[in-house]
Amino acid sequence: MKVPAEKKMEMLRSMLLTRAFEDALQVLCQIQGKIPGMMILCTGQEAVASGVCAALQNEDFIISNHRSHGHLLAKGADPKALMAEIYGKRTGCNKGKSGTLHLAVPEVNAPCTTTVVGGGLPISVGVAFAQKYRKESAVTVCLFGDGAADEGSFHESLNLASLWQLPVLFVCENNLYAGAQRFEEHTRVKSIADRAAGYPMPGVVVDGNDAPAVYTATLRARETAANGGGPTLLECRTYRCRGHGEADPQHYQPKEEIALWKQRCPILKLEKEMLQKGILSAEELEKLREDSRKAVQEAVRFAEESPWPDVAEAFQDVYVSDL
Amino acid sequence: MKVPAEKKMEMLRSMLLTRAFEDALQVLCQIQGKIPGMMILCTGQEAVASGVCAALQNEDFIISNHRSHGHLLAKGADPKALMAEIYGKRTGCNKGKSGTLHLAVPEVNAPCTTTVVGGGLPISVGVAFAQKYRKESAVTVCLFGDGAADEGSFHESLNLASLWQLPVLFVCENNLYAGAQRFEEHTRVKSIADRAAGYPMPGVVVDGNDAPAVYTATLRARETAANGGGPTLLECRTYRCRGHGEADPQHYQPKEEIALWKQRCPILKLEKEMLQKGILSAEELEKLREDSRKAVQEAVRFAEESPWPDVAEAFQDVYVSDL
Amino acid sequence: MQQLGMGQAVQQALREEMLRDPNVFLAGEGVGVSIHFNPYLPTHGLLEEFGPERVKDTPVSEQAIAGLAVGASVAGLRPVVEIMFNPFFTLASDMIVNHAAKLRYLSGGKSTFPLVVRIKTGAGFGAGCQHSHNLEAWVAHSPGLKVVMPSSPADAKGLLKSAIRDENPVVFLEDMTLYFMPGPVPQEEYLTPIGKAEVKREGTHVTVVAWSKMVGVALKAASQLAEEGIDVEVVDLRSLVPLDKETLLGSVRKTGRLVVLHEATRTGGFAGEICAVVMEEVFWNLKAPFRRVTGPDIPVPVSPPLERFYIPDEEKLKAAIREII
Amino acid sequence: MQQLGMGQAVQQALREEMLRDPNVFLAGEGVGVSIHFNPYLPTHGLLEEFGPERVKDTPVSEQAIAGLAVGASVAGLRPVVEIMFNPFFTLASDMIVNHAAKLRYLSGGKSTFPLVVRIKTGAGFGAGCQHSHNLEAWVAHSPGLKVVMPSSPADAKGLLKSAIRDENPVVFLEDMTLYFMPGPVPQEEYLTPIGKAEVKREGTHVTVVAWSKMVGVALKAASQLAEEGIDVEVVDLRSLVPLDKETLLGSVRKTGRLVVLHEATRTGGFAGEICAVVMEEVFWNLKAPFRRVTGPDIPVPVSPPLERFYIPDEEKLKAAIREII
Ligand SMILES: Cc1ncc(C[n+]2csc(CCOP(=O)(O)OP(=O)(O)O)c2C)c(N)n1
Ligand SMILES: Cc1ncc(C[n+]2csc(CCOP(=O)(O)OP(=O)(O)O)c2C)c(N)n1
Ligand SMILES: [Mg+2]
Ligand SMILES: [Mg+2]
Repeated sequence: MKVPAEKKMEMLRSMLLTRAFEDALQVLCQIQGKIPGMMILCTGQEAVASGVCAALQNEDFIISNHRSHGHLLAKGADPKALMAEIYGKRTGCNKGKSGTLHLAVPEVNAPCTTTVVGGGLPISVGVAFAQKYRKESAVTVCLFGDGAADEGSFHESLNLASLWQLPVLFVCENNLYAGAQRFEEHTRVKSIADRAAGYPMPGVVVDGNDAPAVYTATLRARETAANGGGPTLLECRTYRCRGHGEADPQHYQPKEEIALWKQRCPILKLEKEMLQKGILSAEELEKLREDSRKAVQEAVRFAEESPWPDVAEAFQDVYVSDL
Repeated sequence: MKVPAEKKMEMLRSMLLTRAFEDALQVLCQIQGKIPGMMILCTGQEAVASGVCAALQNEDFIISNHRSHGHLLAKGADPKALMAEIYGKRTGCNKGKSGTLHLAVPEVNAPCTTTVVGGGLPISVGVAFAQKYRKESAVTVCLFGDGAADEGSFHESLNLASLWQLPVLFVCENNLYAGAQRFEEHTRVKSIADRAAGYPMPGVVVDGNDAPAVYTATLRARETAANGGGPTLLECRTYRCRGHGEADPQHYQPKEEIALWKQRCPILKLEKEMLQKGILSAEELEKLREDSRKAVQEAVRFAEESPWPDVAEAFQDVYVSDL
Repeated sequence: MQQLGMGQAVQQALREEMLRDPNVFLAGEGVGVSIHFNPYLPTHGLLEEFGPERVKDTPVSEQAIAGLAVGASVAGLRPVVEIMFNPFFTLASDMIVNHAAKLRYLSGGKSTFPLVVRIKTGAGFGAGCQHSHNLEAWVAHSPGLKVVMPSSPADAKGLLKSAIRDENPVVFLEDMTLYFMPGPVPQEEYLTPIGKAEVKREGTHVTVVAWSKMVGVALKAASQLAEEGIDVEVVDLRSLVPLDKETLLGSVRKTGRLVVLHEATRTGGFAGEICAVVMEEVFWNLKAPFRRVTGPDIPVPVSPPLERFYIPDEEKLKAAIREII
Repeated sequence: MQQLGMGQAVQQALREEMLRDPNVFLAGEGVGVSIHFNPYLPTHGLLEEFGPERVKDTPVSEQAIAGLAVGASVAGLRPVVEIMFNPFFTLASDMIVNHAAKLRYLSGGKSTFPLVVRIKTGAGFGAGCQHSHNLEAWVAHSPGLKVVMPSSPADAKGLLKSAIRDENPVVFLEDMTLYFMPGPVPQEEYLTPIGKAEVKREGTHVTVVAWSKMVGVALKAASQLAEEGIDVEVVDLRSLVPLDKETLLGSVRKTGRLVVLHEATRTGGFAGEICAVVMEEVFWNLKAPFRRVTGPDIPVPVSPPLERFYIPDEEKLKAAIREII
């Protein structure tokens, strides 16, 4: 399938934005007291989020996990509101209650993000159920890691989605690590996609560092799902270039492995391809990079200048109206 | 593989005992106030328990579920202690605390039974872990239903057992129903054994109404497991001839289906084969039946004559020594 | 007035709400085709009436059932899902406690999760501790959830209808024994507000606080004690969260004495919460120490004499009341 | 005496028990190779010392981890498994509450389940409510389990060693903040019995009952109040089940006043149990209403000012004490 140039441009733009956003976070989270909590980045995995979201319609939903920055930015979330939330500021997309780990952006149909590993799977099935119930043509995408594919929730979710032929795409971002465990240390299955046979549903493996390939595979699975053909399990093979979180010294990740995968950077790959095909000029690329840097600078400024929430606000939003 | 005549005799004997035991329960549980709780029978499925247990060594463990009578009798449990427990008497194998649903018989290496669907799977992995840890040659068998294969615990257990190559046999008793749901109403997978690919481990399907076939398949899987070859998922195809429990009017089970499977009775099948092969005479068969009836009568008498527990006993056995 | 068991009352509530709002659907193990064929049970007949699109039998997968509710509710539907027996709440508890309850807060109030989880609860049917284990105290200790435990068919209907219309996740616990105890249920449409306790019986000497099946026990004990001249006030909480402190405290302010009655095991049970709240607020009115009458700290045993012993009854309650009068 | 953080103390306990008893093994997510490389953490270095047969890194599968402990323990081993953060207890709760806790009873006392489930708990690291949610009250409401929550490195070591040797399933909750607060730990072998509270500070005006990290808060408040002439007794429960009623009641009998302090959310928290027990038994000695100082009934928020507000501190405790003095 030929991927349109404007789609490639869209993917490149969102990958660049994510990379710039997280490059900033990498630095910021080192500064004592600036950003609360863990800092979990998707550096090197951007093609998954960008490829997937480029294949989606606005009305499609995504349910994300702890490694969500790329997913949400690719779906169109406002970097300012995200950054302010990561800082814990009142202007954050979740008023400082969620921080980086459970960013919810209903405006772009990412109504909730869960950091409970595997927790997104049953929820995505529920969202897809609502879509089918209302006879919509929209679909739901659940993004989760290879580690999450070992949780019981994975199994229950895929079985139910298959049974009811729900319009959901299970996108496993296999970055070869779950915490400190290498993929082959947490399961003997050669590929997460092999598990599709157990439900059954189509199981597809794609190069997760190749945004257009992810886009194409997602588009196909989306088509199937939106037309009543049921769910697909799509495994995107990629690599976690940084630690599980920024506090992780990566002592268990071979240096050569990291170096190898850095060469396979999904952004460089797409840039190169677009430059070669002549659908992107060096100047345009520089402009894109500059745009994303600017957007991130603005987001950081916004977050820095935003006020902290007042302690009374801690009591708000537990219930729809206070008890 | 040729199944020795004495093994066939052993299986026939345990199937007859189970059938007689449950035929008695079928009647007893109708009598108001005689037996507490639900009454869940395995009538028609006896070949699974008998075939599996005939292939086991005494030191092997089994972990059973809510439909456990056949499993435990085949493993050698004392029918008197079981019957008294089912009545809720002090002389029951669990002093009246468990009743029919969670019969534990450590004497025959069935240290616990759980009625939480799927609950036995992670526990069996733990038992098998202990066996491997101590470098024993024994194995653990987990018996569970087709419905249990949809629980998250199934997935987590098979993955862990495969990862660590534990000596455990996952025996799925696929009786085509999970509660009121037909097999194809609770999953689209054609065979539970297909799920083996997802871990991966060998997945085997066998005629669950053919005791020698179950025996042979179990023996093979046991051999593999005991020799460090890891777990097997063994699906025994059978049929739930009675309701989920005795209070179930089976309104959703087609009459013809029940009739058809009654003709496939595993006991009649083995009897016929043994009679034809001349390894069993009509008189011997009559004697076997008589023996099992007598054992059950004795068990019922024992249960009837046994005392109720005293209320003070309710406080015992929560902790090893009282708090 | 119609006389219904609580199962039938729940059934009516479900039927009326499904007729009213096409976004309401049911899901759970055996909510459509059940291993029982019994019109007294809550979802009997609803599959036939509303069809398989709205009455969804699920696989045995509690996490998926609860997750279905979380996802469907945030996407705009009004799921009413069933967890078959209270101990299996454990299997759904990550979805209910870490997700249904918290995701609204985590969204800064942007997302809503209007869902109901119905759970069958209560000992007394000889099934043992893996089927009988009252865990309302767990749910009540989970901010973000409402917790409803009706004591009568009429309340069950009115409260469930309110729960279905509530914008928040509600856990609705039905004691199975009540399915088979008929009571009057108004024919006309009504809602019972969540968060209002009911004084079931006025009295002056002692306040007994109870909920669910235990309200009946309290009323029985109260009328027996009346003959001895002990005048018991019985407060039915109806919901643990929100807790109607006004009614609760008002009653104890008046009587100066408190006994809390629940079936759940004692240690860590919700009676502790009631005692603490009352102690904090009305200490100076108190005339005697509190008493708790609860299930003992043991798993529910199967043997009939032991199970009977486990469930608090009017004798135990009367003894406790007499201790502090 | 050696000065250790609580993580190091736990590490010593694990090491000593593993050396003593070959049946002890560890399992959990990252107990061997961890995403942290930090000697202050509880299982650091144990994989290197005892090898992969006895220090088992598991997949992200909490049900399997807890089930592993149940099965291995009934088969004669002494598993010590870890659930990474308290909210994930939900995912293991069926195995722990319906199985580890009940299967002994269901066997009529024939089978034993000598296992330890270590759980990291406590807010204060900005990770939000899906990582921070103190659920000790759930565990304490589950008959069959023991529940230990140490407040100091020395206690953590002695209590964990006792837990590992206990024939019953023990849930052992470690507040992560304590990992980084050094305290003295005896060099020589010792066991701290489970079920004995400790009076950390004697006082005459009011009893403050606390456990885990909150004991430190209580002691700080106590020494500050001493300057105002308020003499606070601080009781560290150490274990919630068994509950050392003798020490607890003895203290309140003496002081006549009680404040319970915990980090968990208020409604349904274990403070209620303490209040109820004391109220039932020493009512006639009481001089004032009780107070509870707890986390508010909200999920733990991430934003630093909100999270700080969530965690009870000495100011809140002192205010509560002053209210009733
Ligand atoms: C239920 C649960 N268990 C454990 C954790 C701790 N944890 C956070 S991320 C993670 C690893 C997840 O690996 P994977 O799913 O492959 O995602 P990745 O981090 O590689 O993107 C773990 C164990 C958690 N958040 N939730
Ligand atoms: C976790 C859990 N959910 C629901 C139930 C109620 N229940 C008991 S048996 C059963 C059906 C199990 O079907 P299957 O595993 O196929 O076993 P079978 O009864 O056919 O032998 C259900 C839903 C339960 N006991 N445990
Ligand atoms: Mg991963
Ligand atoms: Mg079945």
